Amino acid sequence: MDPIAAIEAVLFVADAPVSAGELSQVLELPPAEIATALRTLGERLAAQSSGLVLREVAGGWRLYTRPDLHPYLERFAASPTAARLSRAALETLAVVAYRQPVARGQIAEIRGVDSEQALRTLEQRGLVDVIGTAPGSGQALLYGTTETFLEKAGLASLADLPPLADHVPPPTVVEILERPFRPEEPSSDSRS
Amino acid sequence: MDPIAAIEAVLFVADAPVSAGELSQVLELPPAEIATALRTLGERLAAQSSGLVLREVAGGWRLYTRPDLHPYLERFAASPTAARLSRAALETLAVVAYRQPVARGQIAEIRGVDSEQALRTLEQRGLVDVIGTAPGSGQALLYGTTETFLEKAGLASLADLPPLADHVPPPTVVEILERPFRPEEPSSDSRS
Amino acid sequence: MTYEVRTPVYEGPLELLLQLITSHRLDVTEVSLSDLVTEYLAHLGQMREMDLEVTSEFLMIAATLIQLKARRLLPGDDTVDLDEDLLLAEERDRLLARLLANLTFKDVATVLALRFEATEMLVSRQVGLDPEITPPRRELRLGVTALELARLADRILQRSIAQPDLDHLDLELPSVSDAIADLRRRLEADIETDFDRVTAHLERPLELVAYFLAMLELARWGLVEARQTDARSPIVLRRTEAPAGVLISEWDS
Repeated sequence: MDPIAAIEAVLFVADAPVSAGELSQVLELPPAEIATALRTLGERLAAQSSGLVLREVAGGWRLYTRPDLHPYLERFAASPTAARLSRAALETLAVVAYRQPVARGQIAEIRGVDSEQALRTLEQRGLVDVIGTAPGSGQALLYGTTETFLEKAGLASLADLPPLADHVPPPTVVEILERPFRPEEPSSDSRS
Repeated sequence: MDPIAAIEAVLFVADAPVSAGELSQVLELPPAEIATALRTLGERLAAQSSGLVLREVAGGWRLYTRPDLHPYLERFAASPTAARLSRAALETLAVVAYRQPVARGQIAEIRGVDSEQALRTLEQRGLVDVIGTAPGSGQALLYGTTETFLEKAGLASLADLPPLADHVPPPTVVEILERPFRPEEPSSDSRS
Repeated sequence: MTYEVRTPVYEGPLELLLQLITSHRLDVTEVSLSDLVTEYLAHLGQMREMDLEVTSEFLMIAATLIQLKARRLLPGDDTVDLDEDLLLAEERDRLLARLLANLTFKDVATVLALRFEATEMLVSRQVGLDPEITPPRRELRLGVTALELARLADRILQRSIAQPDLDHLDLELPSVSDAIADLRRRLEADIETDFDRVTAHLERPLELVAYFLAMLELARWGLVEARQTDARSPIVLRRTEAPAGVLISEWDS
């Protein structure tokens, strides 16, 4: 195993600084070797004038883009790929817009897939925000859309959101769900 | 400005493949220079056994961690482990990929079984999407594959799908399939 | 490339037909149409017994097979209605074409599966811009109109309703994942505490159950030591050194 490449890969996917101790555990290498590999990685990135730099920040090590390249990154942030919302983000936004206030778990349930990353993107872009916490023990965060969302969607208020079709389960489903709870009466009671 | 470093930095922060054309606009460099820089970046990463690799997928370029380092990422907290697709979902995905835009009914016709559940799974995973409706009264939804599909399948574009002709059963298999249906007596006329 | 059809469960009528034809081939017996028809009908009967939904497609394929068989039993061509004969030939060709298409897509699906497996090992970065870079917010584009967003919401909600859930019953089940997170937070503050203390704020019995499950889960992970001297005494919880790596709970949805 090449510890330098492995560290680079781990820091690449990490969304926060990673401590040397954690690297040592993940790579199953003694701290001294991790320290050497970190130093070599930092030197190597600098030597070949990579676009990335390795920095030690509070709590650990992290890869950053080189500061002198930031103007390009700001331009990139405004370009189509970076500015475009992914399908997952749009779906999540649609659910938040119509079901707010809504907890992360509920969004995942409606979409059928985990929506954490999509929510984070929307939060970063200022389209959704935490607007409260659910009552009860869980204290789940509740999300809603922001003023920025209204502005970007060209809406004066949430009341202007186009109405949805009425989503009620078909009668057969309702009937099945109700069955166990229905008193067993011989007479044909015709509820619902 | 060092175009290679700038490209590396842009691809580092991008959360989707970035096309060469977009890189050309962001860095304000002619496409030819971008192409050279991309090639050099890919070679450089490989040469110094970096933990990252550069790949062309879904009409753009993206950095990934090296496949052999995956075990370390799995041990690292932020590792996303993808759930495998069922055989039914994979077959449905294949039909959508090669027959798009395609309606649910057409998929069922080829697979010989209703494919609603499989389609829903693929939609939730962001691999297929509704890309239109069929003309006519039925207004059947037409499905197609997404950019995510191209990326997950490691394809630069739909044109890179393996040719379907390569997967048509060989003559021996066709013969086996035909045999039961062939007229048994040579005397009876052989229309077909 | 493999063309073996192995499923013992009949996912569909085409699947069954394929299976019958290819399994006969494996027996190195010549497959005759009448054998095929007999077996197809037998399976059809069996499936009805198993109370599976017998679709019209099963019946259509069976009908085609029977027609083909009947056609062969007839003595000569002159007694046969030519139009009907032609229709039957078309039907047979259509069936064969479908079988071939089915096999083709089955085969290419395995290639896709391999490709997916290969890219699974490649991990991309999802973190986004460095913290110190602030994209100009005015550049933000939604990419969809409010109407398109409504259509999207419509489709997602329809999709979720297609699978019946118990949401509208309003059971408000407490989340074990949340309870785990809360317990860990509390144990971060106090290295030792007891179960009664950490659940003092709960009101509903169901919430208490969630916390109890959470405690068991944490103990299973080795994050917490739970001890009780006898059935009536308080359950003492003690935080232990956290092992490294990701913890995946079966309670995470």
